[in-house]
Amino acid sequence: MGYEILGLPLIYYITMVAKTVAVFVFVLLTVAYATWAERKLIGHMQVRIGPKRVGPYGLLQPIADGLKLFFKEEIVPAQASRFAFLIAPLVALVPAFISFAVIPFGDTVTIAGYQVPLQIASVYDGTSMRVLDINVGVLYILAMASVGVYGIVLAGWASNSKYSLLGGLRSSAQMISYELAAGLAIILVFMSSETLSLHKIVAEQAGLFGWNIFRNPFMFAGGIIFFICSLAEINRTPFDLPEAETELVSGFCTEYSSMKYAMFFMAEYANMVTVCAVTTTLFLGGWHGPFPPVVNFVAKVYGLIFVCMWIRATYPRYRYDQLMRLGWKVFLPATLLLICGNAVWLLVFP
Amino acid sequence: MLEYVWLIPFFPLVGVIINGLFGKKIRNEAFIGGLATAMVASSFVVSCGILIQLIGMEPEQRVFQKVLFTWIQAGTFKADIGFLVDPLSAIMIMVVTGVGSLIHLYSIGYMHGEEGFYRYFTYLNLFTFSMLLLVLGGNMLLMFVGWEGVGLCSYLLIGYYFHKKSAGDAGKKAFVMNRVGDFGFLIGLFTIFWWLGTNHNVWTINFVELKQASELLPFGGVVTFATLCFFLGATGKSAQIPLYTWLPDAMEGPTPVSALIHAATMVTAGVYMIGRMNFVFIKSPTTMLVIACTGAATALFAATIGMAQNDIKRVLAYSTVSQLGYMFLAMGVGAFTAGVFHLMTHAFFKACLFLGSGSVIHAMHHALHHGHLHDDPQDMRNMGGLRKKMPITFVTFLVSTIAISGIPPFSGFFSKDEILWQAFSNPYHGTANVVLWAIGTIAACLTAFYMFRLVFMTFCGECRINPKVKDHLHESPLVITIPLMVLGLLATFGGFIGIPKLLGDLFGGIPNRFELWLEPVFEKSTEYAGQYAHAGTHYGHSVEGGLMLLSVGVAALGIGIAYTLYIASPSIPQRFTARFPGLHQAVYNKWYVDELYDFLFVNPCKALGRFLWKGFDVLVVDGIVNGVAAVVRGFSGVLRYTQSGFVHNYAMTMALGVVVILAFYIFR
Amino acid sequence: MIPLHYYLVVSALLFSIGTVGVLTRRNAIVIFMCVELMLNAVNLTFVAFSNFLGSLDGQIFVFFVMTVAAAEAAVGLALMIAFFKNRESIDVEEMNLLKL
Amino acid sequence: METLFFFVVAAVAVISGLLVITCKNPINSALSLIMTFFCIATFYVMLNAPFMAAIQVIVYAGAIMVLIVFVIMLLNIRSEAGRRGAHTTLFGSALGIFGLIELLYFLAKGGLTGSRGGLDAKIIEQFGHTELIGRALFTQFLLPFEITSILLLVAIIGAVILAKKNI
Repeated sequence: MGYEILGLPLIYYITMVAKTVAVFVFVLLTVAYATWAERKLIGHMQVRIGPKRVGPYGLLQPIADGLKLFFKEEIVPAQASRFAFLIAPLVALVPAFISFAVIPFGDTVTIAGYQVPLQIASVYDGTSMRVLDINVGVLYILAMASVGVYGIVLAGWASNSKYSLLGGLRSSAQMISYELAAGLAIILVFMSSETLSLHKIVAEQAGLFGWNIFRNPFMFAGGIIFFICSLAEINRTPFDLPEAETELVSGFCTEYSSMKYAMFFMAEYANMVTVCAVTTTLFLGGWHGPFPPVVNFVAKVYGLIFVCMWIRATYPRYRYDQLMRLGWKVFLPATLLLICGNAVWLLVFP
Repeated sequence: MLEYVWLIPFFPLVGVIINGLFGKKIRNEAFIGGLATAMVASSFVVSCGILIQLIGMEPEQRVFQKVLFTWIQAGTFKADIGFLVDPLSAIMIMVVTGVGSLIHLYSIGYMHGEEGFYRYFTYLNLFTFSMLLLVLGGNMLLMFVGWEGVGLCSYLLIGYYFHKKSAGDAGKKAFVMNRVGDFGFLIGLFTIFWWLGTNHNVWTINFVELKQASELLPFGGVVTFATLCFFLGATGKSAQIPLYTWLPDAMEGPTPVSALIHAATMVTAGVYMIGRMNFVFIKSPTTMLVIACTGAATALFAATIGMAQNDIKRVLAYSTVSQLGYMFLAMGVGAFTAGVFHLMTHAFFKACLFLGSGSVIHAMHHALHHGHLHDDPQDMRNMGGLRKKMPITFVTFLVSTIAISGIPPFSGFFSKDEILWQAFSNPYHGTANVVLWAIGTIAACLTAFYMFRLVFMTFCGECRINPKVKDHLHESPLVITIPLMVLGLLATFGGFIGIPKLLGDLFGGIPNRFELWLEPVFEKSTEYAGQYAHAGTHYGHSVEGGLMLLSVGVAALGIGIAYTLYIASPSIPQRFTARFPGLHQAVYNKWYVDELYDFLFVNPCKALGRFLWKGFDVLVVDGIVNGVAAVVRGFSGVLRYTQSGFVHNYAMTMALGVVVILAFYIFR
Repeated sequence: MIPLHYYLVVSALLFSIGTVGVLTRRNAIVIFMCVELMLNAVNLTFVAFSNFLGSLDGQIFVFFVMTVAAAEAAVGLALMIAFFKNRESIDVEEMNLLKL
Repeated sequence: METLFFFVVAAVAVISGLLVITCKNPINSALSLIMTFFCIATFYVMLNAPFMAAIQVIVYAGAIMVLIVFVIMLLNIRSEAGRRGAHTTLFGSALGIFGLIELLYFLAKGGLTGSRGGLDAKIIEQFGHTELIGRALFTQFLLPFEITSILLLVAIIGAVILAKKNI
């Protein structure tokens, strides 16, 4: 392992590629089986059985769905803006995946004498004995989240259909609105941990009561608000207005079919996984827990995904004006108050 | 207590702010008047505290400066907002706040129901503030601010009934006359500052520093010029020849204003100023002589006019001018203490007289108003016999009249006699002394005459008011009579703090406390005076005693004549008037001085103004301005075609401009 | 290490492109976007200089430029919506109320 | 390697910048502009300014451009009715190109210097870029920072007033 390329050891490149592939596979699998799990779970919650015919317990159902979609006809509406129409699904999918570049799955592991951090965009600095990741990690996640909206907006506009356009408009308004509250909730985390590096944020949360959400009442409320806002930002139920079937047929993706539709679908679930991962990282102590770090992390993420599905099975959809009111008149002032409260708390109990 | 000297002007300022800003909304007369009075009374309390503390100190240490902050600093020029407390200003603040609070109290009753009640009290408080600034100011510039402030308030209060043309005119007259004097004051200030600065590198306007620097000033020369300029300022403010004509007209203002501003306080500012700057004035014998002559001339001149006036307030106004003449006479003969002493006693009895006349006018006005008559309530020919109707007013008025006439042991006697004695015996003016003394004595006789004429016409004899309303005449309310009584008491006994040495020795060696008190203020002038005063004749006690008796006798003579003419045989004045109509007309019309001024100054100024308006302003200035506008309009009429109204054209032009400018920077 | 001039050339190119856009396009929103492009070109210069001179001041300036741009976007777009409501168009050729 | 990367990004930036002004469809212009912004963000990262890069994406790409796209969609503007007159286009382009030549000449003359501060990549690595910016903003530039908040407030109020039904 003595080879060096551009001043960095070869192992650096190997582990980098390995980490990327591993995370990508993990997310893809999670997305695929999240669809299955959701159908099964909601089925049981509604006293049905859910998919069961393809494979044992319907386990091969996601693969069958994917194949079906793959072989369907590609339709591009005649009046659509071709370029935007084609690029939209990609724009929706990519940000959801690349957010994972900065999320730490665990602390370092030793491979062939090298300390390798379990986070894609980071290295272990041997001289200062610490993990170096990009020190604006949280901002990076916010940036990716804010870019994610383009996919939906473009899809809505490019389809040249009233339903799509309305869906796209709603979506962008909704995402901008909730991004604010979510961003403000993240500020709570900054205030406590005084860094923007995700690795450091997680490293600080050792122990159950070290989790950010259990630090003080304001952080607790902030964590919950952040999770709800994130749900709204990724258009999960009960905030799935852009694709409200009863009003807008299928919203922004009405005109889409085949793989492009599948990509939107994947983007939606990938976004869910991302959001759960971010929430885990920021508020639920990341890899800390009783099991090996990666297991802890994955368990927490899956737990949150379960909560998402549970919410979907339980709550009805919001009306549009209610949604906007909730965002602007409840969450925004609430987070501002929480920030003030948290500041006072930090002053009193440093 | 001395540290809190800033509170003294501060309280009235608070009153100004509250009444001035919110008075119109408050409307409650009791609150507005009460607040204003309370503010001045608070200043009075603080002043008392300061006086007591000063008395407790060693005479040499009775100078205290309190600097609040630096006001102006430019090069070598520095002016602080700072106050100076010494025996002189202590007396002044006592007079101003003491008499001031009494008059505020009186005004509550007198101004009851007037429109603009709050305005009146705002002005009155503003006046008190400015006056206190004037007397407490630690440097000439701050004093000048107060000096201007009182002038402004005087203008505002004279023009209080601004809907009356005569009141507005009187206000303007007072203001313009004062401005002439202020001009002199400023020139004097600049001269002293500049001369000391350039010749001795002492750049200061602070009184205490000036006093130390006064060693450097020469006798005569530039000092004569500067002091004459200062004296011009004093004549304007204190109504001396030639700038006295505004004061009688100032009687258009409400009577308490006349009492406070045009009798007791503001008009004495000139006297105070000379007293404050005594160490400069004494260095110019010429100026001293001018001051003495002006004072004496004014005393006599105003007294003659006062003899023939029928308006009760005008008589008092000329009396004030005359008495101020006395004060200047005292200043001019180097008897600063006597001048300030007369200032104080005059404040007491003249305020009392004015307030008494106000009380009479108030009663007359009410009575005439009741009968829907339009007779002049201020004309003494309509009065008479008020003694029985208004006993308190009568008694206080009589007491004050005796005081002003100089009958012992009332206060006026001590101060006036001191002035006359000093005029006779001072070592500065040589043979002029006798003339000054003689004029003063004649004026004293006339004073006694016209004052008792006033009393007799108003309070004695038959009641000449329209019989229909006779029964509506009655004494004024307590809020008016209380100040009268207090001032009456002061007028009676106020003189005892300055008993002349001669009399003091007679009664077992009572010292002249007033003179001792002021001694440190005037120590420098005594020192300088010794350097040029000739030994003079030294007069014995017998001469002093004789002159004292003579002045009392002259006063008694005046009273006697008045009694003869207006009580015993009232027909004599008519016959006299018929015999010498020209003389009477001349005196009645104030020797035609106003007409002379109109002819000499006012009309030429008006003509010049009219020429500048019609000839210069309308033709030249307006022509230039309108011409420029017309040219610009012509050009813009052409240029407007470049304005297409399209945004992109503007953007294009802007970009073109940027490119050209960049090109210029690169290829130059 | 990339020389400062490279960045400055890119910035100059972007700035000129923005200028041309502002001058030649008719759609107010596109003009608006071109103005944003010009602002970004300047921002790039700031950051480049900031890095090469080793001082944060340039980046602080960029921060303020971004703030102004955000405010401008809010007000400018609101203006365009208001204009569109009245004229059914956002063509700058139609914006001639200033005309004589 | 780094230089090659720079040229690729720069080429993308300039090409998408050109697309902004040449695309008929405003949405395509907007997309190209977003691309340019990403390129500039990349430059920021290369210039040791990760915080600037992040807020470049958040503010420009995530907020301003979303607003613009939103408005384009709201007003449903498909494409421009017609170009400007040929001479306008010609004149505008000529102006732009001439300005560019001037700028490049200016750069070619060289002599661009300034007083150097003590900041370098190591310090940024050690303290964190965000922390440095934050420290500067809240100490040296506190007043301008507070004033920008007022500016934003004014902008919000202005936007709300303008967006009302009747103005």
